[in-house]
Amino acid sequence: MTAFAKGWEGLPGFVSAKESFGETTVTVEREEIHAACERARDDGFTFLADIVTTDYLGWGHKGVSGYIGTGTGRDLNHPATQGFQSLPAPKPKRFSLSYHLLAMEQPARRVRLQCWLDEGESVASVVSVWPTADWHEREQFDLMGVQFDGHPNLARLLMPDDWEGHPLRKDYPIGGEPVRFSDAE
Amino acid sequence: MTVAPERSARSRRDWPIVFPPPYEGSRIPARVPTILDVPAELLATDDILQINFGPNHPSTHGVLRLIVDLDGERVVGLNAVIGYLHTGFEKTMEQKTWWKCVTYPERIDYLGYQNAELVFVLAVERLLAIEVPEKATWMRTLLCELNRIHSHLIFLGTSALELGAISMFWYCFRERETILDLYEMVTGARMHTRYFQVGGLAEDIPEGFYPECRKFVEWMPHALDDYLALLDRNAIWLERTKGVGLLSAQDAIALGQTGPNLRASGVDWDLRRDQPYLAYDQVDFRVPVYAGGDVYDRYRVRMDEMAESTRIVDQCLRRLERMDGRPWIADDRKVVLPPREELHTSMESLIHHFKIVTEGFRVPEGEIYVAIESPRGESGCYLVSDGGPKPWRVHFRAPSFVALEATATCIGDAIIADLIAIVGSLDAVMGDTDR
Amino acid sequence: MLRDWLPFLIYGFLALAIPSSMIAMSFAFAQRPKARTRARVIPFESGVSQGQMKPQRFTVSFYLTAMLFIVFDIEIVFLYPLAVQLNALGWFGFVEFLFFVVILLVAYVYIWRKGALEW
Amino acid sequence: MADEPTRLRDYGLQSERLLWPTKGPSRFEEELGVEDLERALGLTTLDKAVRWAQTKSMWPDTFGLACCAIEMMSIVSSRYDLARFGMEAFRSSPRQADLLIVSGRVAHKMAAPLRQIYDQMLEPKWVIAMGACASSGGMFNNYTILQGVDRIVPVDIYVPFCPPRPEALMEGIIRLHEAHQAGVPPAYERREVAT
Repeated sequence: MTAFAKGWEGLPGFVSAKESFGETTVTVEREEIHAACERARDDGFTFLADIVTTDYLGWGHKGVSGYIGTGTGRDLNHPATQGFQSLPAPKPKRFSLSYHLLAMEQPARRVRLQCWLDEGESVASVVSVWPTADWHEREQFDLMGVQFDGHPNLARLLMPDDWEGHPLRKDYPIGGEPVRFSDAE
Repeated sequence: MTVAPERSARSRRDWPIVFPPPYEGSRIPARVPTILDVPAELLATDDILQINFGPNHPSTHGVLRLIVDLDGERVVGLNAVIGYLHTGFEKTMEQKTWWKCVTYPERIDYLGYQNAELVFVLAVERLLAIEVPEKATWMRTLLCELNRIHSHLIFLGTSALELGAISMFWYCFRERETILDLYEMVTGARMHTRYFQVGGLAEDIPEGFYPECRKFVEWMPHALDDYLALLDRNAIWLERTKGVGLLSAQDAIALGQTGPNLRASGVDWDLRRDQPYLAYDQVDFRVPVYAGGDVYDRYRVRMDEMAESTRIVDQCLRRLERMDGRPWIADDRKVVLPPREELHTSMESLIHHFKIVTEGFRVPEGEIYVAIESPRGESGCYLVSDGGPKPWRVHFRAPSFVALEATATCIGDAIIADLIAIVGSLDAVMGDTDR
Repeated sequence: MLRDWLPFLIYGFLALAIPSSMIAMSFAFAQRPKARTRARVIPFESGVSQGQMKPQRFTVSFYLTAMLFIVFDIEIVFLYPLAVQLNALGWFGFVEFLFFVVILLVAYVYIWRKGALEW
Repeated sequence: MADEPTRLRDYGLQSERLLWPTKGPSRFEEELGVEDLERALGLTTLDKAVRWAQTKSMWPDTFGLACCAIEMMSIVSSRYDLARFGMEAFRSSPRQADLLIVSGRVAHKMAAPLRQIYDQMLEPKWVIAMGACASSGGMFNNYTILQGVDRIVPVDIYVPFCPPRPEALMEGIIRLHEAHQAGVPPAYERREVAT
């Protein structure tokens, strides 16, 4: 069995491990993410499914969200069991960078290595660990503005090369941009 | 790291892998894994012709742009440029309520639209911890397998068309029309059906569907035999596909390949069997695995998968026929719209109806990553919810996005005609790549 | 004299009249764009063409294949007059034909062994 | 013509006649009195003959962008068969194409290539905006999708639905043929926009 059978403490830069919705989320320090990924790959997580960044700017501030109740443990005729309004738990920093890993064995194991970073903080690139991370990281740089140092070719991937701003950030407007190409000559 | 992990006796894989990997070591380009650089000595001799396999090209299956460096006809440099169909799904879905979001994922992978819709709905249901009735689960399995056949048919039709077997296009689209008739009968729309609802299905299954589907299930094996007869011993097809676009198992895993591209390189991995979801653990099917890692093996994997999917559809049909009159959607009033007639009688239903329609149902706070086996490979959906009516963050793991990363590795020393065969065999859908 | 040249003249006239009328008609009915003609001049590079492509050097294998085609195609053309007059020439013509073909066969085997046919 | 014709009806578009066979001749036909004269002697103007010829083999350009491209492919398949209109030869180069079917959503990054391809097509050329995304940006109003392809190329026919059924696209094509035969000039002449 693998080194982490008993728990994730052995991972370099380990902060905490959490089980939710049937998934394990291991929080790792930002500086140690490269070492942690290498250790995880040697342990059997040879497959990197996805790298994704989430922007938590304005998380739970405006009170729009409130958790009223789920499908379990609730009876329509007893409103008291409706569950109480609660604001979502605050997040340590603005951006969360998650690496979804998969070990291709029987029984299959999935884990999410997560590290937290603020505006302007950069992360070591894991292209050397999994070559597939090349485009994933370029996409996160392009859409979220996360800096990956050590990435061989960090440039915009999906947006036009001369595009300003990172569209998927919460402070980026959604509306259509003025048309770059007007009818008139 | 074993190429094909050993299995217990109960394993359903009975295609043993006996062949050696197609090449030793790794062919992933050193500097940048996704860009094939022109060798230095050729660069100096300005014999290199750089052409744009551009966004509007008949054989790039959509708006993919390949900047190709040619030395004569040999491809010596390749750089894939994507983004010409970037539609900003993830930003747009953050503005919509959960109810409205369900119709967006279909447009991402517009060939495997039913599977794309499924991955989003499964993720939301897992966050909600809602229990989906059995009839809905079986019907979802049936429709997703029909969708897999539909997607592989389009792959086969267009790839064969590009390699000269033009009649394959008409054969494959004849079967595709039958499948679209089935979709139209059940959901009312040919493509982008929006038939899966959070909690089950949008509508019940109409009567005439089972005999029609049975007719399709009986006819499909004959159609598959026609295709094999047309292509499998066709010298031109074998010449153009065997030994072209090699991808070893180690490179395939390192480049994150999944689905048919991975199973054609000898790695025995299929989410339907190794991480079962829906009703795949109660259905018997085989997972085809070939170790050649070339264009021919990817075509062979997809052909066998179509046969297996037909068997799955058959088994689903037999189960569904015994489930008439069973509920087809969960009855959790906080999430699922109450039936119409109930609105006239019960006040609570009216309130629930009003709340769900105006503000949208709420999903408990949390983040989740759900992965399913779409026709192209592992299609994942990463959801973050803040407990409100709108998703906070949606991200789709696109198998086509990763498949195009392997173009630089698969090229090897192909000539430009092989480049078309390789890009066709990776079966990348540009909507899925650019999201 | 005119009589025996008449069919040739009619054929010649037709050969000139038809293409020239096509060209004339295309000018007559063509609608020229008034503006944005730059895009019309630059080559079609799947939509992302920057401008005139700078002349590129082609590898010699294209030229070689063209020459080989010429050689073996003209060989067939030379056989036409022979075929027309074969019964007049009789056995003498046939033996000449064999010499001609054998020489070219030797050439074919040479280039085949040299590998000029591999692409 | 007294005033500059602005509406399609002013050009005497007789498309209603197909859907409404009992409708009498339009004002355009009454004015010229072509109703019986033309049918009796089979007269036609050179212009009409050329227009008739142009609609009989209008070759579309394979401009497949997104999901609508899949439905565009299926109108070439055996069930819907665009060959009945002489249009089954989907040309990949704009030089040989007459009709640009923009099938799918147009991102800003794709706007420039689309525009260049439209300019490289030879006159007379037509554009069909297939599907909601090409006609109006569809359900994507965000930073990357062009809100309707008529902002960069003059469009002749807008085909709704998402994706349009092959029958819907064929209805659009038939309307285009009919409009052209009725004398309606292509979009770039009507709105003096592109050329």
